[in-house]
Amino acid sequence: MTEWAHPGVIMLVGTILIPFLKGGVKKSYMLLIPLVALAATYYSTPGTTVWVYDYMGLKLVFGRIDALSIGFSYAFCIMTFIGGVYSLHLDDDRQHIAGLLYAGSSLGAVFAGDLLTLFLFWEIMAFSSAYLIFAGKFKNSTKAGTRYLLVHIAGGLFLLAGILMYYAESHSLAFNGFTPDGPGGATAFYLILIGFLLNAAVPPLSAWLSDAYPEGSITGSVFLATFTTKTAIYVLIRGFSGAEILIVLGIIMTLYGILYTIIENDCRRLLSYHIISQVGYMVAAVGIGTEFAINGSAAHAFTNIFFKGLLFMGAGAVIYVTGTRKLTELGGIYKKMPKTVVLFMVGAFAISGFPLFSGFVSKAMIIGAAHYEHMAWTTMLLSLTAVGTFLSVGLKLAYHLFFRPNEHNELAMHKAKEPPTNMLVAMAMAAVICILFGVYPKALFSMLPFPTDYNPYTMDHVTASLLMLGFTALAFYIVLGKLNPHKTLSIDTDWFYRKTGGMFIYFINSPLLKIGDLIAGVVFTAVPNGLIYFMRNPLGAFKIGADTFSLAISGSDRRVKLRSRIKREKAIYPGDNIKHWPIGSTVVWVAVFLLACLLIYFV
Amino acid sequence: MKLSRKVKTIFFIILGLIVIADYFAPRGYPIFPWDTIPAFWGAFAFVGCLLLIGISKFLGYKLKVMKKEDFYD
Amino acid sequence: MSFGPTTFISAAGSTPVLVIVIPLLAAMLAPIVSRIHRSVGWYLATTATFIAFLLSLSLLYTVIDGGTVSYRMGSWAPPMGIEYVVSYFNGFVLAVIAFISFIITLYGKKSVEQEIPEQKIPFFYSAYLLFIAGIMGIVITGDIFNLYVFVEITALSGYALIAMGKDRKALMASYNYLILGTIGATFLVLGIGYLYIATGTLNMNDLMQRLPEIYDSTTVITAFAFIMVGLCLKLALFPLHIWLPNVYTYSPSIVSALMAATSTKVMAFVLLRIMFTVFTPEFVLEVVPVTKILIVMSCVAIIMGSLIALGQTNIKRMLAYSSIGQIGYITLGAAIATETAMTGSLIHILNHALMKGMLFMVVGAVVYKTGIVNIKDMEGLGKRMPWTMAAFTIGAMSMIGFPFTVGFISKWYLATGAIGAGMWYLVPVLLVSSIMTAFYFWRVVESVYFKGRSARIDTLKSPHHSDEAPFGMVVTTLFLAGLCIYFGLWASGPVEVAKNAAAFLLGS
Amino acid sequence: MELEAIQSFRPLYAMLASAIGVLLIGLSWEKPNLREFWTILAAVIKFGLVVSMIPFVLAGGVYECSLFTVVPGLDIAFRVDALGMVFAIIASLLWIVTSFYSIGYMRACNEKNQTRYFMCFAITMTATIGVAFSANMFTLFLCYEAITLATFPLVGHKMTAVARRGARIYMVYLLGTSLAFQLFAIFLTYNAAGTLDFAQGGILTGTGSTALLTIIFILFMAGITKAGMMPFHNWLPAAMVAPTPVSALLHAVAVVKAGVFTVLRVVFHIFGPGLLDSLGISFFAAYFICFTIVMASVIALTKDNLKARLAYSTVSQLAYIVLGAVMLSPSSMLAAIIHIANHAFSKITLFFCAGHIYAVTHKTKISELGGIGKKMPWTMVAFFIASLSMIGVPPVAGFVTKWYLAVGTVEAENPIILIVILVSTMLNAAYFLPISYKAFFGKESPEDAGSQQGSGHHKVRELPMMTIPLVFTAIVSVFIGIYPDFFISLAQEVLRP
Repeated sequence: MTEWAHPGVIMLVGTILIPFLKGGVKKSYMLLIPLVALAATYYSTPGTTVWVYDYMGLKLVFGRIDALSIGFSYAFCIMTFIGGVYSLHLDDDRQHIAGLLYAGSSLGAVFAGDLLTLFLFWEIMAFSSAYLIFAGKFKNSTKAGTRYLLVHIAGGLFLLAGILMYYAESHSLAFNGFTPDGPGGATAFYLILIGFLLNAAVPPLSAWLSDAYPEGSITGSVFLATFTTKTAIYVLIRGFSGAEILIVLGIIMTLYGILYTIIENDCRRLLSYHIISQVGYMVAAVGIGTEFAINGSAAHAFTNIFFKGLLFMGAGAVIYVTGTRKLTELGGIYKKMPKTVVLFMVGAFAISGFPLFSGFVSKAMIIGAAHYEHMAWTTMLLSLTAVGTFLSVGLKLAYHLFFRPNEHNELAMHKAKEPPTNMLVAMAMAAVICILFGVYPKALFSMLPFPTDYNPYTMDHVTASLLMLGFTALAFYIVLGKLNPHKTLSIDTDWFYRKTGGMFIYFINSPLLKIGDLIAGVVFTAVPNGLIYFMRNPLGAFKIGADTFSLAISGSDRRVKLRSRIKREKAIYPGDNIKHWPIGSTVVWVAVFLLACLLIYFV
Repeated sequence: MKLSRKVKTIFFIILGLIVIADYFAPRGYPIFPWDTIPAFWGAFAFVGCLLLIGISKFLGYKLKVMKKEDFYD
Repeated sequence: MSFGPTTFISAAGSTPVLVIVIPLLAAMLAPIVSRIHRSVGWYLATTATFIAFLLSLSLLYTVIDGGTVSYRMGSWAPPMGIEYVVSYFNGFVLAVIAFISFIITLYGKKSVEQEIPEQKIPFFYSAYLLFIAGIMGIVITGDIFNLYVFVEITALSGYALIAMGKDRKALMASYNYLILGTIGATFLVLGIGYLYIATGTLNMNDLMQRLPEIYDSTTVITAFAFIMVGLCLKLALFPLHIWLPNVYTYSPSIVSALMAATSTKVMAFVLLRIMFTVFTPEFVLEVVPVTKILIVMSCVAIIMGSLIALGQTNIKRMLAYSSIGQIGYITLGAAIATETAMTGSLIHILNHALMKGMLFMVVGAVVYKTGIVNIKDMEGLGKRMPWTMAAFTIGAMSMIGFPFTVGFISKWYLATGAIGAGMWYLVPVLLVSSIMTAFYFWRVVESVYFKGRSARIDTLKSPHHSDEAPFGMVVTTLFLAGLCIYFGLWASGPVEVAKNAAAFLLGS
Repeated sequence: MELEAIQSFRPLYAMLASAIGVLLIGLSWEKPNLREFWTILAAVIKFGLVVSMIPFVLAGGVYECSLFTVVPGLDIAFRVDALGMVFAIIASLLWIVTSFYSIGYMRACNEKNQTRYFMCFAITMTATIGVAFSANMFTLFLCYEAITLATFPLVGHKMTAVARRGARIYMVYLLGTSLAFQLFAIFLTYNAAGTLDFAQGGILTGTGSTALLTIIFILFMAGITKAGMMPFHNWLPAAMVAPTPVSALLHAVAVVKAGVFTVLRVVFHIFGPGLLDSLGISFFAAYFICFTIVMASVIALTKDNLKARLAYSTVSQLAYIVLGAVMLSPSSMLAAIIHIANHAFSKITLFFCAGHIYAVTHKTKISELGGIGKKMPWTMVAFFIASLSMIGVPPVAGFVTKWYLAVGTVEAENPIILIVILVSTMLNAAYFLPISYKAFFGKESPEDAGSQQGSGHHKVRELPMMTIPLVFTAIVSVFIGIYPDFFISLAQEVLRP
């Protein structure tokens, strides 16, 4: 087992030392960890299965090494490094640790060879990433983080339920392709799928993403944008390639995300919807399921990691310096932070699929895959999304973030400046990779699961892309006035649990528990106490009761008398015991007894 | 946004050039009928763009997806 | 059915009569010798009860070894003469009563000195010993009229004892008891008279053999009805219990203890004796449906006794009502009339005597030290009188029926007996009464241990160095408490005896 | 396979260790250090004795120790089998931990009547081991009631009106139901089976009509209130008035586990899974328990008092154990047994943390915990780990249970219960995680911040006497999550046909 070092475990274990280090040593140590993990990835042997352990009689496989997992591992390690650089200025051990745990657990999930190991890392991912949201310390961070965590735990439970169904029937935890008629049947299939889809942020299970990511810490969001959804894509490729429902879902995702981006005001929320939209491409590609499509899916995941990371870093830098994330309050700051703007625009071009940028290659692969499979609607709708992507990021976001004349927020304008160097360096690294993948697609292709000799730079493809971009820009220019941001928020499917959750708690608190307390009060207090009171002097109590009753039914003439009598009776209650139950009554009882006995005996 | 006439001119020239280039570009792997239509993707993008904006505005205003910022508070 | 082989064992000799004669003699001596010193009466009473206890034990062993012992008064052969019979059944009860009487007497020295005016002490011990002689006579006699005589002796001495209570209300209580007791006794003697008329004999053994032929005669049935009602009044079966709470509440502590531990139990014993050994199980089960009535009555008594006890503020009165409930246990077991249930009934005579005697002793100790009888005023007593209150707690647990106390053993036999007889629906009655018992006892335990001292306790100035009751009182109380646990854990011995007695009663 | 049995007084010695401890503690009431030394010594000896019996039990053996017969049919007898071992080892190990913690807590809080406290604690532990090692239902019932009695002074320890009220509710529930239902069930069982001895596969098979056996089962379930099943759960929140170590060991481990342990005994060794299965009542019971699981979690959600929330969480978690037992599928029964251990270590950690917070800051409400994570990092990290266990996040202990329980539902082909388990996991997360994030991310209340800078008088710092135990139990929680084999092998020993 020593022949391989698990990159994820390197990161997880590597965190232990962080609190004990200081200053420059700590910083270099933090950057060293992803590099070591990267090296470990490099020295992995594809096609081997290592780190197999026995747990509760189950076989846990921590290291399933093949081209797919290695590719994801590369991307994750590099992005972790970039993210590390980006957060270097930060003096918050816990965020660093959480970030590394998050990255490490994602890598763990990537190398997981069985479902239980996958689930294990899945949960660590949820918790460590939630920390990054809590650490945002915005007004709604903790609440959004809690929602995020709960949703993810729910997703994890779907996954767990599916795994259980699968396991109970096959007594195997093998993590390979699932089919509806495999072990556990359609139930297991769909449960696991739902678990994965939730992490992939497929509507209507996507609201957690746009809810929580904008609330994450500035550096944390970079990690958030990278790992959860891409890991989900990885497991979808593993488990569900060719599941046709994913094509539909993918297309819905892309459009859904895009529609929201157009009306969104919060820059990071806008980018979050873009994640949904972009992941939609990958999901659709997984659904198409051909080798080429899978390659496209993986490729888009890798390019996405970097350009989306870059965009989040750019937006983060803006928020970091200006303190606001609302488009309505920003604009015009390109003069103050030109380097940031340039780097950001690299990301925007990449996501929009400009030729020579990474997005161009990967998006072309996915649309191409649909194209080859003669999927007309898929092709058209994915292309439409590409249009929307450029519209909202390359044009709308960039314009409102940086270029639009700023008359609304002098303070933001005043505060704007270049972010710390480490941020810029990190962005530059990501930008370099965005361009590298675009200019030299072979670098990207070498990370893909299947060998490919695809050439995206055919004449017709380039012109078609340019046409789309150009005419989008034209349309944007024409309707520019309609696209001004508004101080609004867009409700999403999280409305259901945000609104009903509160009502649920209210319902429990108010009617349910009150009734419960009432019943408990009656049973445990009122009844025993009443009984005790009554038994002090049953006859007297009976008298009081009878008088009260006759008071209720009698006419007004007797009332005064009765009232005073009750008052008197109550005043002396329970009274002197020896006088109750006079002898006479006992004698009567004796007589009754005798009579009864005789009657019973003789009759 | 006010763009200067010069910028606009350059922009339209570039657009025109791309359309022309597209007209001459060899179609590598045509499958659908529209694959061979010149500048099809330009028109597609223009219409699609307006369509997306229209739909999203419809969603935002008519379907009340956009709410005041203190909606959840 | 007969008593089986009546044996005359020389070793037994005249032990049966000595058991009664010694307390009787002591009762006569008491007023005289007490003139020497006021404590002499106590020494006399203790010695007498101790000897009676030893004798009763030897009798019990004789019976266990060799079967029923019979003693003929003045050597007159029954049915002409009076016969004393000691079988498994009454030997067991006799031993229990002698034992409890001895312990309570041992306990009572200081209490009596405090509560009884000095000039009355000689008479007190006289009445006291007479009372003991009476109840022992009731148990041991084999002659039904002689039984009535002893009942009257007991009652009369009892009236006197009660009236010696400090509170003037004791007189009222005594008076009530006098009237009702007399009515009960009258009914009893009427019944006995009818039986005599019908059969011409007063010897129980004889009656048993002669009665079955005339079971359907009106006289016999009427006699039985009179005896039943009379006894029910005497043993304070609800709702004929009215005399009892006041008697227990206002009589001197030691008398409360003695009566709670013995008198009603003896009356229950008489009920069993007459139901099963004067009449036969066939009669009470088949000829007249008395057991069915008794089951209902017992259940009512069990529940009502516990319920009323819930509402009491005076601890003695609470214990008294608790006794009314517990009497129901004894009659219930008898009424179910299977061997197991009957065992439960008989073992409960012992167990309840232990528990209730001990609880009244605890109260006596509290009264001796503080004069408190109100539950509210007992708050915080746990620190002041730790040993006494520990005994109280054990007694309370036993009354509730915790599984390491005697209370559980009784409940076990009663309940399994009831289920075994197919009357599982009686079990909830037992259990509900246990819960109510828990309720009213635990209330006391809680306020004793978990509340700060009551104002009343704080105002008391302890005249002695210690706040705890005198050594003699504490030791005897703790001894009984220990027995409550001992017989809860090692119950095989008494249960064996009770089982044999039950088998004997049921004629199998 | 016949169990190999040897006669030995060792189980009795294990009980006596703490019983003698009671005397020694009582005698040295004037010397706190000596008194506490006795507590620890008794705890260690007891644990040693329990541990010494493990190898033989793991090998499939049984220790038997028949003391005496109370009356024919009622024997006081002890028997150490795998099931009892699971419970005994947890209880005795945690007693040591809790003893240290108690000392820290009681001294930090300046509690009164500490001798009574330690004595009652030792009595309770004696009775708890008695429950674990009982060979028949009577002995078990005896010890069960002894626990009730001995814990009463602990619950009412503070002797305030609130404490008394809590203690009274505690007593009413525990005593009332055990007298009313459990005892009734024991009567009926004895009458039907003629014995009360536990036996593999149950003693009631073929003894009575279905109706009778069903009634017995229902009575048992209603009577074993210590297991905290609704609607008789209210004693547990009420008992939270006790000092926290009591809540920790007794109301998270000893007492409640005595309850669920009794349920397991009844299910495994009075009825036997086969009989229960043929009665067809188990699923009805399971649904009933599901209600408890969900309802308790929901109520926990609404509680702001930390201990109250933990108490309701306990109710919910105990229901897992009972649920596992009555579902009767192999994995679920396994889950039931190992959850005794898993829940014990995690829940005691949570209570330790709550107590530590109280002892140091005198805070009881979750809403007041803002920022406490910075001042008490060890405590709150331990708390977080234990909450993960409650939620069932791998690799912490709770996950192992959840896994087997869920596999059990699938084996039993009951998706509804699976859904309930998963929903309850969600609810667990919903009420546990906010505590952690409040502690780490919540804002300190202004007066706290003020007092921090103030005289240093109120300086909040963690007390080692309390921190070490809770860190230890948290580590054990993780450890038995990663290496669950020990308890699993014991559980398999129990379930061996």
